[in-house]
Parts: sequence; structure tokens; C-alpha cells
Amino acid sequence: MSLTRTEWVVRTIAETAIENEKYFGDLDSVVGDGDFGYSLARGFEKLLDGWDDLDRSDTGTFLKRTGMVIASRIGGTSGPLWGTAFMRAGASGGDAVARLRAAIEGIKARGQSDVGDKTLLDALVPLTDRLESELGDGASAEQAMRAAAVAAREAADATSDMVAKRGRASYTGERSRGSVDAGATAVAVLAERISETWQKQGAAS
Amino acid sequence: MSLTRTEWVVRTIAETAIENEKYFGDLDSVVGDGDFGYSLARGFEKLLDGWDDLDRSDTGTFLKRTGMVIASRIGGTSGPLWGTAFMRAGASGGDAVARLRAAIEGIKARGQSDVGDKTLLDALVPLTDRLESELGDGASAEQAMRAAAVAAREAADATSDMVAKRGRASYTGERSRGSVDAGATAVAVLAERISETWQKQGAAS
Amino acid sequence: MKKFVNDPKSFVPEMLEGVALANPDTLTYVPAYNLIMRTDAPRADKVSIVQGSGSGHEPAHVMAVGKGMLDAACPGDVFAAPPMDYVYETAKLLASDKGVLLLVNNYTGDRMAFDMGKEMAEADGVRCEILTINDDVAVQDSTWTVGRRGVAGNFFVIKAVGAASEQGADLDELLRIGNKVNDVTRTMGVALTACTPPAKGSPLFELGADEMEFGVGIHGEPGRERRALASADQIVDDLLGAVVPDLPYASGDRVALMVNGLGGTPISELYILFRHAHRRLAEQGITVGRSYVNEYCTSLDMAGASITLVRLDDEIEGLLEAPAEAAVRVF
Amino acid sequence: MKKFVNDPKSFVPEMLEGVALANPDTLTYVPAYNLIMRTDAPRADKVSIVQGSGSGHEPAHVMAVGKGMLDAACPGDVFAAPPMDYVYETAKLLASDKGVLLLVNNYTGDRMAFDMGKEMAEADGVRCEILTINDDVAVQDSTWTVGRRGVAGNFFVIKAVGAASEQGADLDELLRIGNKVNDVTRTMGVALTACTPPAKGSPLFELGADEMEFGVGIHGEPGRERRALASADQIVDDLLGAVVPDLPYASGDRVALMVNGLGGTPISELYILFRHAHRRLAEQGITVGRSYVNEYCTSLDMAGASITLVRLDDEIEGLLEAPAEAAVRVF
Ligand SMILES: Nc1ncnc2c1ncn2[C@@H]1O[C@H](COP(=O)(O)OP(=O)(O)O)[C@@H](O)[C@H]1O
Ligand SMILES: Nc1ncnc2c1ncn2[C@@H]1O[C@H](COP(=O)(O)OP(=O)(O)O)[C@@H](O)[C@H]1O
Ligand SMILES: [Mg+2]
Ligand SMILES: [Mg+2]
Ligand SMILES: [Mg+2]
Ligand SMILES: [Mg+2]
Repeated sequence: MSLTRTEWVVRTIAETAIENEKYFGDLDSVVGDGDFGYSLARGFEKLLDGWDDLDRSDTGTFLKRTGMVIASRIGGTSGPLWGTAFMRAGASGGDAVARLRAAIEGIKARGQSDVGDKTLLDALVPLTDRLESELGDGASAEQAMRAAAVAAREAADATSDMVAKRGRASYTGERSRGSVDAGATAVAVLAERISETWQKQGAAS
Repeated sequence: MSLTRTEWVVRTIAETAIENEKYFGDLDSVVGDGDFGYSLARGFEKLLDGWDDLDRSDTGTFLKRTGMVIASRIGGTSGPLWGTAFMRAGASGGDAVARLRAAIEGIKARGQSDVGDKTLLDALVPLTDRLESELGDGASAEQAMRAAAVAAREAADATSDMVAKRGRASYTGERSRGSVDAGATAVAVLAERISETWQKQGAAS
Repeated sequence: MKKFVNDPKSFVPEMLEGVALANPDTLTYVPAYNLIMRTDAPRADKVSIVQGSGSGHEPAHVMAVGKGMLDAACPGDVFAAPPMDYVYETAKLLASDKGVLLLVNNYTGDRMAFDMGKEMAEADGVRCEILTINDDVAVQDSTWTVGRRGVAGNFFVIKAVGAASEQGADLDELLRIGNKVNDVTRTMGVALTACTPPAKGSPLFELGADEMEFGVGIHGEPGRERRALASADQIVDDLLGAVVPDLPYASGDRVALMVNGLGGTPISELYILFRHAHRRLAEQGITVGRSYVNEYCTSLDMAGASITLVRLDDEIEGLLEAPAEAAVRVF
Repeated sequence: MKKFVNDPKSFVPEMLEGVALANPDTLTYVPAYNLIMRTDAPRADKVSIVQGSGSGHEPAHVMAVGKGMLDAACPGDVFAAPPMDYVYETAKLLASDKGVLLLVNNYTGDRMAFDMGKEMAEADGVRCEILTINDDVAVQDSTWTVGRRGVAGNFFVIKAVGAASEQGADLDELLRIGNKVNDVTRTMGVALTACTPPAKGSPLFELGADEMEFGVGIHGEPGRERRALASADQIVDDLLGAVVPDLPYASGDRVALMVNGLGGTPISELYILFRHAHRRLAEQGITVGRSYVNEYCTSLDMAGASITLVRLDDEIEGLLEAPAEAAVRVF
């Protein structure tokens, strides 16, 4: 993925997270502690504050710097997890799918978590799987992203049937069933926004 | 008034105050601090606890003892005021009207208050005036008491238009207008109960 | 009612028993008079200092009994002054050769109970003096009331006379000191929510979601006026706007600044109020020499706070600095 | 939202600035890292003790910085662990020849931030050790979670290692002591109302008028189960019923008993809980050697309380008795 496209994706993620502060926080307060939206929004605000000064030598460096700002400025569980994800994506090289796989491995390692634990992984992994298969089938980036967003949304919605095994929500055990995971839903919302605005941005990248 | 009749009046006051704990408390919480019903109820409960041991040498002694229990066991403003009232009624001698006049003077002195300050005096003084005039006009005790209760109720209701100048409610100034005084309403409730049950008790006294 | 309570009628005695159980070496509990007293009181060489008032203001006053503070407290029921009997029996139990100082917050019920109790104790040969505390500037037209109310500022009177009495001051000297502190102490409070007395079981008054009661009393008595909710900084400006000009506190003054929680407000928020009060005072040339941010005189579970200023001089500051111990200790 | 707040985003920094302004002689505030530290730290002859965690638990931990307690606290936002950067910078600022002890309540976010921060500080040559606190017995099936949570019992770990570090103990010795105290400390809490995070502006969860959350976490995490409201005594029985058998505490034991308020419960009610807990323990032959009744680790304005037991021996009791000073002082 080009640096310009990457910059745009990161910026879209940041702006969407800031816009959805309240929604994400409300999702986290059903069985969590309600700080998820606030944590992401404040962290991504800080990222945008220093936006122009981020090292843009290449796509990998840009993603690593993004991850470092996030890890060092977002608190809660999300700072280390999201920061690690961006840093690993930056370090991995390769195409978008490779970078996403690296991010996923980083989250798993940092969070000692896996698919099925009712976390953002349960949206991020299906998203990546679909992106990979669509691109493998020869879809355009825009088409693949659209399909991936749909997969993320379906997977996020499906977390409602799961019992949380990681994060604050895990203390509730069975009671976590019946509501979607905040992190997974955030991934779906971000993916949808990227997909919806992909074309508009198309000319530029 | 005979000792038997006096005992019955005091007992009726005690039982009625205990029954109306919540109502009197709610009246006091409109612009006061809500403890009036609780204070009276706890104090009169204590009076009834030691009821059989009260010195009954004569009506005056009985009233004085009643006042001492109330003053020493009811807190808030009501303990000293109601205790003083019963003690002075006991000390004064004379008929029921004379005793009530003595009680009123005791309250005024202890509370540094007077008619028009939106306190129990604003029901007790009209009650006593009417009792005196009815008895002077040759009414029976029962008839006089019935008229006095009506006077107390009218006067208590009329406190709604007054601004409190004494007690916790006085801190609210103009805002105390529009609700009746808790102490005055209590006097009306007690007088009504005495009047309503006077006849039933008639045979015994 | 979202409270830890068994029978509301036993709310006060159970609390007092808890205080005594938590402080077995230092406090004695006399159930008959709701009395919490120091185990080492009365002492022949020390004036005994007593305060009673309604309950529901904890830690005032039962948790302020201890070395350098009160010798005893005899509270009444929730928001009700103690019966005069409690005052009388307490004065007798605390009788010392140097006398008994009775601290009274200025309310009708409290004054009557203490006046009557004092008279009875004096008739028994106990030397007593009453010191009345009235720091609340919310009460404006005092010709219609018993005058200004005693609120959180009573802490400073207790602390000063408590320290002086440990140092051997006699009753007249304590009266002088207590009155001096009271004279330079001013408080005003604000309620964000109503409190719920246990026996009532529901909020004492209605306060809309966007309203606050400005100048509230510690018994939930309505204050100066009901106002729209405002920011923390604006509330501080308004409280200081009532408190500062009242004495007045002026540029060059050194003060103690207390932000007192009313029971339901977390200490984090009290520090947000403190921050702005400190800055505003600095702008006016008033130096904060001593800081107090905690709960001192509450109104059950009311969310709210009060701000108190005390103008310091060397004597008062020295007494406030003196060590003290009481059940409200944290360590 | 019935809170004293300006911009919710500045809730934590304004609170911290307030703490610093109220303690100008003893505390320093470093805004960039939400850092409150002792003015006299780091000392070459003393291990520096640091705790961070989410904010909203005050007085824990920023108001527990002081002599005999913490050397510094670097809290995150409300209910959010501090970013690893704060931990890293704090460890560097507090670096002492004797090392830095990082106290961590056992939550995923806190552990990750402290692990990452520690690694970075060590890379810079700062000797650090992490001590994890996990006293909450409400978490039962710990295979699915990061394990038991750290709650109000952290006070005892802080107090013990704080005292020992003043007496010159080295880092290994502090780890031993801290782990020893943590191992004999158990807590469980109950919520009567939900708390309202300032940034959310509404209660974190719904709790019916007749319900309570039994085993609640200090971030408002649901606990063991939602139950019908019960009397104070019944609640104590149920909390002790979970805490006592867990260690277990047994007849002949001497314990510290803490009743900790969660922010919105007045101290009067805490003493009502304390009273019954004390009596129940006595019936079981368990002696209360030290008593703590106050707010230590809160959940914003939540009405509720937790009960903590610590099994005492001479070493622990001696450390708990040692003097301490912190912003949460009352006098
Ligand atoms: N151990 C973990 N591994 C992966 N994701 C996690 C883990 N713990 C939590 N999450 C994700 O983070 C979200 C909550 O983030 P946040 O509110 O910042 O954390 P906290 O639980 O510390 O309050 C959850 O909805 C979940 O998707
Ligand atoms: N100074 C006074 N003189 C006469 N009556 C008074 C005075 N102050 C209060 N009252 C009466 O007492 C009632 C309130 O009693 P109570 O609730 O026990 O007192 P408090 O105001 O101390 O809470 C008022 O409704 C009024 O009738
Ligand atoms: Mg969360
Ligand atoms: Mg009243
Ligand atoms: Mg009262
Ligand atoms: Mg959190």
C-alpha cells in the first residue's frame, strides 16, 4: 500500500475513532468499564496533534511512529494493544494483508489472547481473511475492502453470542453474553468507514 | 381537668404522634430538615415505655413528669419546646385553658417566638382562644373541643401563606411560603384526634 | 434507599458502637447518652471540650473525639440536636477542675438543649461555658432566624481549642481563642443532590437534574437560591464571591482554605474545586497557608461541597499545626 | 451529571494540580506524565516506590504519595491504566541506587503498561521490579481472566513496603514483604449504585432500586451476581462469607479489618458495616488488631463498600503501625 493511501487510512481511523468516542464508550460500559471510547479518542487526538511531524520516510516507518504515539499516549488496555498492532504492521513489510497479519500476531502476543476470546481479534481476523481471499480472487482494492468490512461487521455482531475471556468484560463470565464486544465493533465501524470513503479518496492515491 | 381525662389526653397525643411519624416528617421536609416526625415519635414512644411508672400524685405532677421525659428524651427543637410546654402546663394549675396558656408562654419564652412566626404557636393559640370562648359561652367540654379542633385546623392551614421566622424553615425566607408549618399541622391533627375520640372516652372520665 | 442500614432507629447507636469498636484503646462509648468520649477524659489539668449536634454530619463530631480535638461528643438523632439530658449527663461525666467547654453550632434546637443542659449541670456544681459557632454566610437576613448557622468551619474552632487545651489553657482562654477563630471563619456550601435520611428513606428534597442548591445548609435546608448547574470553576467563583467579601478577606491575608465534601462527592472532585479556589485567592493576593481537602462536616450522602476560609495569624496557625488524633485517621 | 467538573478531559490533570497546590512543601507535580511525586524523592538510600493505575480511585494512589507510603504515582485517565510512557518516565525520574519498586494492581492494561515501561526503563539502566497486587476474591474462575483483581487491599501493601523502605529495606526485601502482605490480604466489595465517569456523563451501568451488585470491581465491573438489596448486617455476613474462607482466616488469627467506602457512601454507614464485621469476626475467634474505616480505594461516586482482611504477624503489624503522611491527611 502506498504511503499516501496508508496515511489516509490511518487518518480515517483516527477521525472515525474520535467521532465515535461516545458510541465506543457506551459499548464498553455494558459489561466493561466504559473508558474504551475515551481512551481511543484521546490517543488518536494526540496522533493528529503531531500529525505533520510524523516521520514519513516510508510506509513502514510511518506505521511504526503511529504505533509508538498510540502506545505511549493511550492508556488502558487499548494503548498497548493498538500501539503494538500499528508498530508490528509497520515492522513487517509486505502488502496490506501481511501487515494486518503481523498486527494480529502482535495483539495476540501482547494480550495473551486469541480468536474466540471476544475481543477485537474476532473482527480483525475475519476482516483480514476476507481481504486476502478477495484480493486472491482478483478483486480491486475497493471491492476487497468492501467485502472485508462486511465480514468485520458480521463477525463483530456475532461476538454477542460469545463469553468474554479477556479484558475487563471477562470478569462478568456468562453475563458478558448478549452484548457485542466494544473492540470488535470498533474494528467493524472503522472498516466500514474506510470502505465507504475509499472511492472518494481514490483519485488521490 | 381530671387526672383520668388528662392521662387519656396525653396518651392520645402520644399515640397519634407515633402513628403520624411519617406524615409529620414529610411535612417538615418541605422546607425543614425532615426530622420532626421522627423526633416526636421516638420521644412519645419513650413516654409510653415508662407510662406506668409516671408519678400520678395529681394532674399537675403527671403533666410535669410527662414534660420532663419529653424534654430529656426528644432531640431537635421539639424536645425542649414540647417538654417545656408540658412542664409549664403541669406547674400552672387551674383549668385546661389556664394550663394551655402556661404552655404557650413556655414555648414563646423557650423558642423566642410568637404568633405569626409560622410555628406550632399559630395553631395552639387559636385553639386555646376558641376553647376558652366556647367554654365561656357554656359549651360542653366535648363541644368546645370540637370547635377548638376546627380552629386549630383552619389556623394550621393558614400558615401556608406565612413566611417562617423561626426554626429550620426560617432559613428559606420567602420560599417557606406555600407550604403549611409542620408543628402547627401536628397540633391540628392531635386536636382533631382528641375531639373525635372524646365521646368514646366520655364514660370513663 | 441505597444505604447500608439495618433498622433506621438504630442507625446512630450502631454507628457509635462501630466507632468505639474501631478505637478500643482511645474511645469509650456510653450508649445511654449517645456519648463517645476519650478513655483518658476527664483530666483534672485540662478543660474538657464537648460538642453535640445532630448526627448525619460525620466525621463531625463523634469521629473528631481524640487527642488535640474533642474530649467527647453527644450527638442526637440524624439532624436532630441531642436531648438536653445527653448534654447534662455528658457535662457531668466530663466535669474537670478546669471546667467544661460546650461547643454549639448555632441552631435553635442545639442552643436550647445546651442552654438547658448547662443550667442543670451548673446546678450540680459543674463549671460550663458555651461557645457558639456560626460560620455559614448563606444565611443573610438573620433578624428572622436564630442567625447564621454553624457548618464545616467548626472544625477549626475544635482544632484550635483542642490544641490550646492540651497546652494547658484555661476556660476563659479557650473561650477567647474559640471566639477569635470563629470570628475569622466563613463558609458557604452548595448541594448537587439531596440527602436521604435513613428514617425517611427518600430524598429530603427534590433537585432537578440541571439544578443545584446554592448556599445549602448541612441539614439539607434550602440555601440562598436554586440555580442552574454550573462548571466546577464557576461554582468556586460563586462560593468565594459570597465568602471572601463577607469578612472580608483581603489582599495580604494568609488563610486556611478548606474544601469540605458533603458526603456523596468523591475526593477527586473536591481537589478540582480546591485547585480553582487556590488560584482565585492567589489572584486576589490572598495566600493559602494551610489546606484542608476532605470530608469534615457532611450532610449524609449529599453530593456537594462547601468552602471555608480562616484568616490566619501566628497564634491560630500554631494551633492548627499542632498534632491531633481522632477516629477519622486514615493510617 | 451531578459532579464538580469543568471539561471532563481535564478532570485528571485538574485534580492532580489541586493535590499539588494543597501540598506545596511535600509534593511535586509533573503534568506531562500525570505524575505526583515526593519533593524529596528519589533518595539514594531508599528504594523508590511507585504505583500507577486508572484514576477515579482516589485517594488511591495519588493521595497516598508521602512519607512512609508511595514515592510517586502516575495515574492514567479515569479507569484507564497509565500509558507505558508514563511508567517509563516515572521510573526514570524516580531512579534510585537502591532501585524502583513498581506496584501494579492486577489488570490487563496495568500489567501491559508496567511490563513495557519497565523494559524500557531497564534498557536505560534503571533497576526495577514489579509487585502485583490481587486481593479481590470476587473473581472466581481465574483461568478465563488475567486472574484476581487488585482492589482496596493495595493500601496494606503500600503501607508495609512504604514503612520498610523508610527503614532502609532493599528491593528484594520489599518484594518479599509486599508479596507476603498481598498473600494474606483478601477483599470483596458490593455496589449499591453505579458510578458516573465524567467523560461518559451517565451511570456506567443500570442497577434497580432494589438491587445491588455483589462482588463489584472498582471500575464498576459486574461482580459475582446481582442480588436483592439486604440489610447492612446481612451484607456484611455475605461479604465475610466470601472473604474469610478464602485464605482462610481462622480462629486464633489476629487481623487488620478495613471497611473501605467506594466514594458515594458516607462514613457513618461504613461504621455500621464495621460494627457488625467486628462482632462476626469475634464470634469466629478472629481478633481485630487494627481497624481502618474510611475511603481508601474508590470507584468515583459509587455508593458501596468493600471489606478487607489482612492476617497480621508481628512483622506486618509493626509496619502498619509505623508513621506515615500523605495528602489524604485530615488535620
Ligand atoms: N487481552 C486482550 N487481548 C485482546 N484484546 C483485548 C484484550 N483485553 C481487552 N481487549 C479488547 O479491548 C477492548 C476494551 O479496551 P479498553 O476499554 O481500553 O480496556 P480495559 O478493559 O482496560 O478498560 C475490549 O472490548 C476488547 O476488544
Ligand atoms: N423557635 C421556635 N419556637 C416555636 N416553635 C418552633 C420554633 N422553631 C421551630 N418550631 C416548631 O418546630 C417545628 C420543627 O420541629 P423540629 O423539626 O423538631 O425542629 P428542627 O427545626 O430543629 O428540625 C416547626 O414546624 C415549628 O412549628
Ligand atoms: Mg474499558
Ligand atoms: Mg426539623
Ligand atoms: Mg432537626
Ligand atoms: Mg479501563
